[in-house]
Amino acid sequence: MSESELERFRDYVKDWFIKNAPPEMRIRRGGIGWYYEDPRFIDAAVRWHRTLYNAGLVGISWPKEYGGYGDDVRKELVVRDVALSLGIVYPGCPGIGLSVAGPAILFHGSEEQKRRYLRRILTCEDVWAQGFSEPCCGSDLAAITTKAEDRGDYFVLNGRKVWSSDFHLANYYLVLARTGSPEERHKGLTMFIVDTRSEGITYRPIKQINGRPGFSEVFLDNVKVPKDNVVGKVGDGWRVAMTTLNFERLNIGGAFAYAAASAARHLVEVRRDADTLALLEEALAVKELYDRMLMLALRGEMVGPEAASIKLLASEVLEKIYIAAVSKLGPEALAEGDLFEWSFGYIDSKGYTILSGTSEILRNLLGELVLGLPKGV
Amino acid sequence: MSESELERFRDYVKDWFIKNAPPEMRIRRGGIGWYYEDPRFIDAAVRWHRTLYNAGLVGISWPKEYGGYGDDVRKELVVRDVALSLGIVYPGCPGIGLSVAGPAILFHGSEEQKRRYLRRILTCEDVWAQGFSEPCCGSDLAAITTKAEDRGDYFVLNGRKVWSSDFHLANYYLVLARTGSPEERHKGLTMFIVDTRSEGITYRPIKQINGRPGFSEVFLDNVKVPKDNVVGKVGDGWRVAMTTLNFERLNIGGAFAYAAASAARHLVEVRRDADTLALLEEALAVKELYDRMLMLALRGEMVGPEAASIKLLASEVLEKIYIAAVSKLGPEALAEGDLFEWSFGYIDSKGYTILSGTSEILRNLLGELVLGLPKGV
Amino acid sequence: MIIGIKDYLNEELKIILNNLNELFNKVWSTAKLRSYSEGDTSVLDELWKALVNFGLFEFFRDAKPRDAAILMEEVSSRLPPGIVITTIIGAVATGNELGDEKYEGKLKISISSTANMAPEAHRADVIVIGDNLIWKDDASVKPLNSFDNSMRWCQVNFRRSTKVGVNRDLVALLLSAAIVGTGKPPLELSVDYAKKRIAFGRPIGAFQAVKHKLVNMALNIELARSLYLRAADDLKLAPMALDYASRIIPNTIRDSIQVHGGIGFTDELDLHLYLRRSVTLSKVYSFNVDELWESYDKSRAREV
Amino acid sequence: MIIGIKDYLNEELKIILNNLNELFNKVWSTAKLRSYSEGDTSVLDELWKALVNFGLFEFFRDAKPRDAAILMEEVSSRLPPGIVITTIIGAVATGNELGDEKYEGKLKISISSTANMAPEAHRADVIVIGDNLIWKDDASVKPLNSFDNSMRWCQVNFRRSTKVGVNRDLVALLLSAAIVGTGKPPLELSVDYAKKRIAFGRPIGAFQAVKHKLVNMALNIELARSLYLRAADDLKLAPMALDYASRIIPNTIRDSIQVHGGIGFTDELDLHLYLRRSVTLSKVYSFNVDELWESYDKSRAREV
Repeated sequence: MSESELERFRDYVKDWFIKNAPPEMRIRRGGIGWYYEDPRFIDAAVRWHRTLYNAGLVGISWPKEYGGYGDDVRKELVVRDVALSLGIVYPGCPGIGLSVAGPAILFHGSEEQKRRYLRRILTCEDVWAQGFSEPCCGSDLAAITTKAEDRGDYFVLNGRKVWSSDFHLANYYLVLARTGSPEERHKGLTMFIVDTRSEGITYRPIKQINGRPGFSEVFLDNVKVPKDNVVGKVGDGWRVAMTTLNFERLNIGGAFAYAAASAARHLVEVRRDADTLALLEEALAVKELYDRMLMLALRGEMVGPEAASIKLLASEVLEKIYIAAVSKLGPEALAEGDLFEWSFGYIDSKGYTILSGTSEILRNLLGELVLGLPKGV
Repeated sequence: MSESELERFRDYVKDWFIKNAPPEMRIRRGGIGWYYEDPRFIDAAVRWHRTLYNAGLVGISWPKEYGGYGDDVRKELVVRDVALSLGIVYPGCPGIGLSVAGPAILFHGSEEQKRRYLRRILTCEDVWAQGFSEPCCGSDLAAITTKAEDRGDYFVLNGRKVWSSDFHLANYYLVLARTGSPEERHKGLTMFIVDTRSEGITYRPIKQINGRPGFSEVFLDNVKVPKDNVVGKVGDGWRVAMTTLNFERLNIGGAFAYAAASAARHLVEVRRDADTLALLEEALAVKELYDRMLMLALRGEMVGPEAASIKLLASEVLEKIYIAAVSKLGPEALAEGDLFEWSFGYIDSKGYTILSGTSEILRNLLGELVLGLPKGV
Repeated sequence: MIIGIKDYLNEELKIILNNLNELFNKVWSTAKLRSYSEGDTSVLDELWKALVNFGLFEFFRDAKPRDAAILMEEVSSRLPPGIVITTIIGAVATGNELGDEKYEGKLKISISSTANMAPEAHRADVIVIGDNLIWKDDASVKPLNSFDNSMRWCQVNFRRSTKVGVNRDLVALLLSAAIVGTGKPPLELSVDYAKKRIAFGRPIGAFQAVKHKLVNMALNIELARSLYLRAADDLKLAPMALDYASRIIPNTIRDSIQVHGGIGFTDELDLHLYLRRSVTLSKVYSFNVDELWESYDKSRAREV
Repeated sequence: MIIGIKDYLNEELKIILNNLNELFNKVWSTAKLRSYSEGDTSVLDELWKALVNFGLFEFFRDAKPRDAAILMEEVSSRLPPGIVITTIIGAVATGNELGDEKYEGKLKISISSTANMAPEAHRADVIVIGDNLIWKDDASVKPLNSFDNSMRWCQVNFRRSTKVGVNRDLVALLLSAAIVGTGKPPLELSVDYAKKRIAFGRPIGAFQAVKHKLVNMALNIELARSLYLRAADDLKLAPMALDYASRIIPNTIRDSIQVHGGIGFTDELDLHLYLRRSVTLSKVYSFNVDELWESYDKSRAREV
């Protein structure tokens, strides 16, 4: 697709969004656009997601045989960019289906799994949650203790997971569990697709400091999981998790990067000084790095550990933008009214540098896997 | 001494400095006042030091019996503050006599050592250098390998030291050497006073990136050191080194803190914006913390590891001030002329966060010894 | 946690601080703060009575600025309802306009520099906005859903006001001390957590990324404290002390959340309460850049 | 070291960069740079001839902005005498005023936006200050002792000048790429050093304080590079890319000195040469804040 065709596509998408985006899917200034986290908006967000999909604006680069449009990935970039620039939610489906489960299944799943799950992710008929971290181990994922025992026809899972975002909305759950011994660490892990309505699953929503019930603690008590639901091979869960996390970080990082560019542009409408100029430059640089990395990732299929840099950088610049906004505005930013959204971003963004790998863990990972520095201690 | 007496003393000192400081001891804007590092200024600096001492403005709080004035330590603070505020070098003697060797001998030396060395430090008749670090070990001081062998009447020292500032000017050298085995690490060390004219000492001045021959590599080849020259006890060198380093860090930190306050005040004359305001606030805060800590240190005699915080903070804010100055000024700051001093500070200050313990080492130390966090790995 | 205030802690002040802490341990908790945020005023009444009996407000009648600021840091670190903070500041920073009652706990005071907005105005008997003194009956006050609902911003419209002299430097001093106070408990909680929480086989405080962050937090608090202590001796520096604390301390509290990881982002921990309060305190009184420089120049003129 | 420029590296560019690096390996070194700083012009003559034969200046005649910037990053990373950099920029950013000779290496060009000051003017045949084109014979040029004596600032007074159109955005683009170039070798040197240097029984790169600093350095360079690559497609962003690189890259080089510790502060290492060059490049052309915003607004207008 030529540059000028892409430009025309951009114009088309821009017009389309302006015509079709419902008011409740327009992000207020400084917002990141995760509106589905707000219970009031979930139905509207899901409807919006389906409208986008039907208009050919979600799943652009996913294979046709699994419900995608098999088209140029740069169009996906354009759509996201236009949406964020206009301040419109994109896409709308809650959970980690599009960003994490989809790529995990695309790269490691069986043909049957691809056929079964991918299309329904695109249409938001299924909502997915992720069950990696545990109370013992957030950053140290190789130490998780949830056990999966082989019972011949099926596995039985027992354990406790935390930080499962949107679990209360999900019907599928991507679970990392231990099929080997604790001593094997990352070598003894396997990835499972678990139906959230299975017997033995209970959960406790945890209120976040942003006031929302974003994530849950999930209890797995003798949960039966069919053997067909193993993603990749038994014992290969770490590798699946890492690809998955790389994708998650690229995707979440991308959302943050676009949000940062957008928030920075709003911020410089509010205040123009040396600080906000510096933040704008940084946000544009991060967004460009994301665009570049996504293009590279798509040339070579797999996303490597360098994807962590996007989530790391984007979450940090976004946090700095919200801090600057709240610091530069008066008390109006701290009370209901036009500017209140900035203080929601201020509190919410404190989570961005923690979720999907803390900044500290990601710097370790980049130092060791990308720069080749000796393993930390 | 009452507050109003101190105020009067301040006025007196101010007048005295204005009347007596020679032009070459007036620090140009942005300078730190380590003019003795510039070979052209050494003689003038030593003369100035003696003028200060004779006027009762050096050694104010040191005991009378060792050449000090036995007076209120707050007067020392006032003198330093006035000197820095006026942009005048204080004190003038090169080396680490006043800041390091003096306190080491005051707290750990024998009565004879005190009588022999302290007065000559105050008068700058002796210049002292410090021999702790080695090529193998800068940050990891407990790993040094310079050996001191007991030969009955004396010790024989063999080894190689680096980063000995002002060694080329010094007649005494405070040397940390290993009297025990390497496995004992910090338990096998002893502190020695070494005459730099001893047979077996050679040195190689190392050019710094600031263009000056500030420090030397020193080779100790069968250097005989009398037993009387052990500071503290044999095997007690680590403890002496730590007090010494605490004092060094408080003193160097103090010099940096005052320089930072002074440089910040100059900077805000050049440019007033949010950045320079923030740096000014930080510099004033660091200077106040130093004043507070010095008062505490003098109430309790010993300076604890928290002294490291002054050197850490002051070096970092000073570096930031020089970076801001060079970044905000035009090319005029990069070429000979009125503003060139800023770029000297810019390059020189990169050393401040390295010398006397890198910022990284000091943060470890503060975390472990002050906050009580588990030892690092 | 570096040197705290031990250099200025005389026997009298030490006793007052100890007793005050005992009082708070007995009658106050963040659980009560949370009910206060949701509209339960009974917990405020109980605390208020205890503070009056203790003589807290009375203490500020004759306290030197430095002692007043040190006490404010301590009070603020216990996260009382915002009206406790604004009442103390309103009392100290005004002249005789409010009579003796302001030190007797008989008046609840709100104070602000923003037109038509004041924190906790809905709990106040009297509201000081800029140099306007506004009695409750002369104002219509609408409490707003706020970032910190235990120190709620209110929209204030008034029919009548009288003029009042406000010592803006004293306001700045006490606010900067109050902000420093909000940073202390998060630091302590984080240091404790870093000693206990195990990851990769060792306490997370052994890792430099965490250790150095904690050191920076401790240093930030110590610096902000040092600057307000300096300002207590040279009040013209107080606006700079407030500016500094406002920039540094909320970010330090954010770091405490970072050190806790996911659990730090849950409402089950109190860390965000300190963050919300800290930011709110930073907006009570604002000095624009020109005012800050003017203030600095005045302080500078007094020096060499 | 995160992704470098591999997304834009086509076969042709790859070959040019490889050959260029071989050329520099053969005829240039920081030892020669040091003699150049001390006034030895023979090393410049030798390098200049080699670059002309290689066709370096010729390459810029038709290069797209992105390719020109990528090549500039590489050239700058080898620390040639400053006149090499200013000649390329002067050639690319001017129109026909200087004829074809500017791409043939027959003209040495100095360029600057500061009245009466220009880098390397004492080596130049023609000096472009703002929109003044000044031929050597019409100017008196006094070289000054400078922060980077391999790219020396000169005082320039001129009797006569003609007007010249300068594409300021292109200047900014090439300067930002040049600044990014100065950051690359210090990063690589630091990563290598951190793998080899042992302290406390292990390579210092195993400690998070060092490891995370190196990661930040690599990310900073990648970000500054990304912004200039973006600006190559949207030239109005070039002044922002220059502003960003000027703020970020010199500090990144400072960090490389920090990672090396005491040895990094010695003249025996080359790190400070990169720092001096980096800062000097940041002062060649300045855009004030208003110009930066204006430029941003123009770029923004082109978007959604």
